[in-house]
Amino acid sequence: MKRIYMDHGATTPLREEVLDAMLPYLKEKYGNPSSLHSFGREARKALDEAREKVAAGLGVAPEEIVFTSGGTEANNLAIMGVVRGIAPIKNHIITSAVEHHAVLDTVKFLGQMGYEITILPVDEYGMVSPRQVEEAITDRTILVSIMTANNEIGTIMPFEEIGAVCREKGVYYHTDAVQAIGHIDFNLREQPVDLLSLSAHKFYGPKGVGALYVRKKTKLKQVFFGGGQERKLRPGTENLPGIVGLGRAMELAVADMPEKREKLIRLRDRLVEGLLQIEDVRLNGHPLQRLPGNVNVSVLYVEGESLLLGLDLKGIALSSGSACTSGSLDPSHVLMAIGLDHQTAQGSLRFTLGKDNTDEEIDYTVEAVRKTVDYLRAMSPVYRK
Amino acid sequence: MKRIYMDHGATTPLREEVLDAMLPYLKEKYGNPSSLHSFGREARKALDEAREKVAAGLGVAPEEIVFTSGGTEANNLAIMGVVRGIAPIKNHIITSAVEHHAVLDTVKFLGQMGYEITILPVDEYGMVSPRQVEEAITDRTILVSIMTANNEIGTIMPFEEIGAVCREKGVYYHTDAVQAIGHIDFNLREQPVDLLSLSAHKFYGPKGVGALYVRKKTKLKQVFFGGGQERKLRPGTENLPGIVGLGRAMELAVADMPEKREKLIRLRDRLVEGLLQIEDVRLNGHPLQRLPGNVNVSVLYVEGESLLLGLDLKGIALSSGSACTSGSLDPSHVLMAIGLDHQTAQGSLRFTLGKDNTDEEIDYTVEAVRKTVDYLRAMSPVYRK
Amino acid sequence: MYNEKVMDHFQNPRNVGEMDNPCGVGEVGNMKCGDIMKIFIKVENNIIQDIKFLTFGCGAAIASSSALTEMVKGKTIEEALKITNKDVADELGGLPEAKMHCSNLAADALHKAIEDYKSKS
Amino acid sequence: MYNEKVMDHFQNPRNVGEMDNPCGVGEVGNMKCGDIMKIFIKVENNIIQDIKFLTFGCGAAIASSSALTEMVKGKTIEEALKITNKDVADELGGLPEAKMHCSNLAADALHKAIEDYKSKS
Ligand SMILES: Cc1ncc(COP(=O)(O)O)c(C=O)c1O
Ligand SMILES: Cc1ncc(COP(=O)(O)O)c(C=O)c1O
Repeated sequence: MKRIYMDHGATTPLREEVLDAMLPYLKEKYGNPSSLHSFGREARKALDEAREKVAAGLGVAPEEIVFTSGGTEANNLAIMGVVRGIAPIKNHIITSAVEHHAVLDTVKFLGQMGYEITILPVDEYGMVSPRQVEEAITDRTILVSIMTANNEIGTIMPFEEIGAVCREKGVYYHTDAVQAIGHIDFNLREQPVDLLSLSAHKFYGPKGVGALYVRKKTKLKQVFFGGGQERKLRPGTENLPGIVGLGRAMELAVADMPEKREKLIRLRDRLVEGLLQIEDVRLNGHPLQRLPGNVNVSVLYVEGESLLLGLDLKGIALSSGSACTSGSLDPSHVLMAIGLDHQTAQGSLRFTLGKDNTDEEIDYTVEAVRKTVDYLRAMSPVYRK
Repeated sequence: MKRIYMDHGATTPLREEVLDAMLPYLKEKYGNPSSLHSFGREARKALDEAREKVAAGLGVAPEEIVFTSGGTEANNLAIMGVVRGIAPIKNHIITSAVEHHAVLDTVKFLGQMGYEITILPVDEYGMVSPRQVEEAITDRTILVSIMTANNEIGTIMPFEEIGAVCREKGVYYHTDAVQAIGHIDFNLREQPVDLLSLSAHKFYGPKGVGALYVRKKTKLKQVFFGGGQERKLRPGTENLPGIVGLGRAMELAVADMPEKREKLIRLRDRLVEGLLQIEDVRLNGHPLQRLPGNVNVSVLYVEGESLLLGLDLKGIALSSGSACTSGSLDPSHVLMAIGLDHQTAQGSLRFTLGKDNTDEEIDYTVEAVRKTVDYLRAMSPVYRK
Repeated sequence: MYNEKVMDHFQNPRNVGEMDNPCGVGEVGNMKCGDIMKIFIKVENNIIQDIKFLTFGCGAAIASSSALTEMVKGKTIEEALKITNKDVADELGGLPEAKMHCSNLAADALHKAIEDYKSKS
Repeated sequence: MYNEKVMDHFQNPRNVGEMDNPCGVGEVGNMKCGDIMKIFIKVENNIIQDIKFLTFGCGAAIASSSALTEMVKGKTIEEALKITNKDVADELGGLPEAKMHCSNLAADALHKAIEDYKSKS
């Protein structure tokens, strides 16, 4: 059976060009960048080059990039790192209810540790407004962390405006851009962002490597300890093949962005149109301010995991907002935050399209969803016509 | 010029068999192990299998393995994690003066945070004795962290005896085994170890992936926050290719151990014998209780970095205990801890042999060292005959 | 995640649908997991002659319902009452740990249907 | 790490060795970095006719010593005194940031040697 992958928000395939860039560092160029000898020097050179590529992709200086093991670590380092850098002079952190757990749970942990925290609610589209942020900032605020674009419902936040508010108030602004790289233009020399997280495997790079952009002079301290790597901000022998892959993936993501964006928007809109023709299907997230490849719908009267299983049997890979998906009992905190009831949140599907999806796949998928929905509704006690 | 790599303590080349095991996960098997669909399930299966392999190599259960981004993170998680799990009921941590910075600096950080810390001195060979540990334990002690084998001078600690003392006293025992995997037999079902760190790239696996063994029921809490991966102990999308590589590398390391050990000891002893024939060269570390591939010598009257450079020009890659190597002003804390004076510590070289080194390479190296030493001594103001 | 037997029940659920004039109906809903299950039974001579189900829920919930109906058909009321949620999971060859709570509904729904039948007769 | 010029001086140090009957000797040692440098000069008619060095230190220290001797040979005492550590680093086409302290010795040793020469004459 042909398989159709529509879960690029979970992870993407590694691009061939990226693997090609990595392979020498998985083979003969195995030196440790900290070593002085020739093996070490060729490794160091590759590390420097990858850093330049990531920096170029964001429009910043290479010294402002800290490599991490992924988006989760970048988010933790950003938040805990500035808190360590600034506390106890100030003690307040602001975030939103729709952040990824890597941000939300970190902030909640700091709340348990005695920090003051504010978790901003969102509107029905999952948006935080700059005004909300402005009102929440106090003279004890260290940091505002609001994501660039939401991983579940695709809503793009007004991050530049939020950043501008933070800058005006003299508060650090961190944005989790894990889902945004390759979709949104960044030029951080101009944009009021102090810290930005990214993760390579979300844009056709390797798993297990990410980066944190740390604007010069930002008071950030390391959160774990060891050798002097990454200017002491992130110790440990560098994942050089991964970092080289991240550099190459960034380069390609930026180069392909205009073309990819156009294609994804076309596919996305075709998918939305098809899905909304199925009875009792509703789009979640912002209708316009949304990631090119993201489609999130609630399918009333059916449960998400069974939909997902049914579609998987037809070769289609996607995610659901179902509780049962993650083994946890609660449905997606994002869908709850935008005001869905429990049952509607449970019956949600997330399609995240990628550069290799096709029109035919979209059409096949719409048909498959229709059939699976019909099949499950026929067995649903809450759907009776 | 043929290059000779004798810096396996810094990092090792990736074995071909390991890369072969990884490649499918860098290509078509790109799913996220947390996804329910077919791509996710094949990823999950690989994750489970890798965990079983690592567990088997240590003689423990798969649920006792937590994957990390390397040895540094494993050490941080072990120490901060049990401290978070147990404090503030108890507040004392014991370690040694010759630990890797990933342990030592973590413990020192906890010291700054107000925990009570004890940094045990070592004898002239770099050994900590079980008795020292016993005497240092108080009824407030949470954890003892003493490495299995030292990365600079190769000294193997009496870790089983130290563990036995800890067990008797009801204190957790963590050991940094980053340099020991593939050289020392572990069967942690029998050995009194509660936490053990390892890093794949030190035994022919990939960079950027490691693991922490956490004995069942050990009170360990996560140190960073995010998704539910690794039973919530270590969130973040798993570095699946890396983890698969770690599993395979572990399997091979254990299988090849007897043969490799024998070969390395032979090469090591040949190298030691050759080097000690050069005037004013002294062996550092324990003469017998030392890692098979480790040779650490002080070459009097010359500085380590220039030795290292001279040897690099002859194609030989190794490390030095020189201050200048790391860009820091202080020479190796390990060499200082075993009582070397500043200048002698500066003039030290570490050779760490690997499975592919040959007798010819050893002989070539001894000659190259002799010539480089002669050359540098001729220009040294502190060496005048 | 799910074994073949579970997937077979999910893909080819047995005895799915509503029943006209059932002798007993049982409905349980676990709003925590979001699952809702409805069981219809037809009883003659103390024997469950027919059984049908409707389920809103995850794969495990659907498969459990289906498996339960197969287990129950032709059994006496007393035999049927002895079936536990664990029996259903065992019949399916096991369910993932995280899913045990989802499938802990099928036997409950059956027991309710039997109660309903008893209360009416 | 080091550029080609530095490596050339490291591999082929100019004017290395001791000097018989020098007019001035300067020794500096930076025990922090562990480097020790000794400069010997021969002066005639206020001109540094010959210069030699001995160095215990890292690659940067050796290269700096060697480069300095080349820069100084044939210069007048006054010209030589104007040479700074930075000039030496520049002559080498730059040194790694972390190494600046190691090379900050060569000019110091020269100045000491000149002092020694002056104090004797
Ligand atoms: C918005 C967002 N932030 C952070 C992460 C965490 O990234 P990673 O899993 O690579 O650590 C993800 C993806 O899982 C994400 O979608
Ligand atoms: C003894 C020891 N512990 C910890 C580490 C850290 O491992 P990694 O650099 O893979 O994080 C190393 C190696 O650098 C080591 O030799």
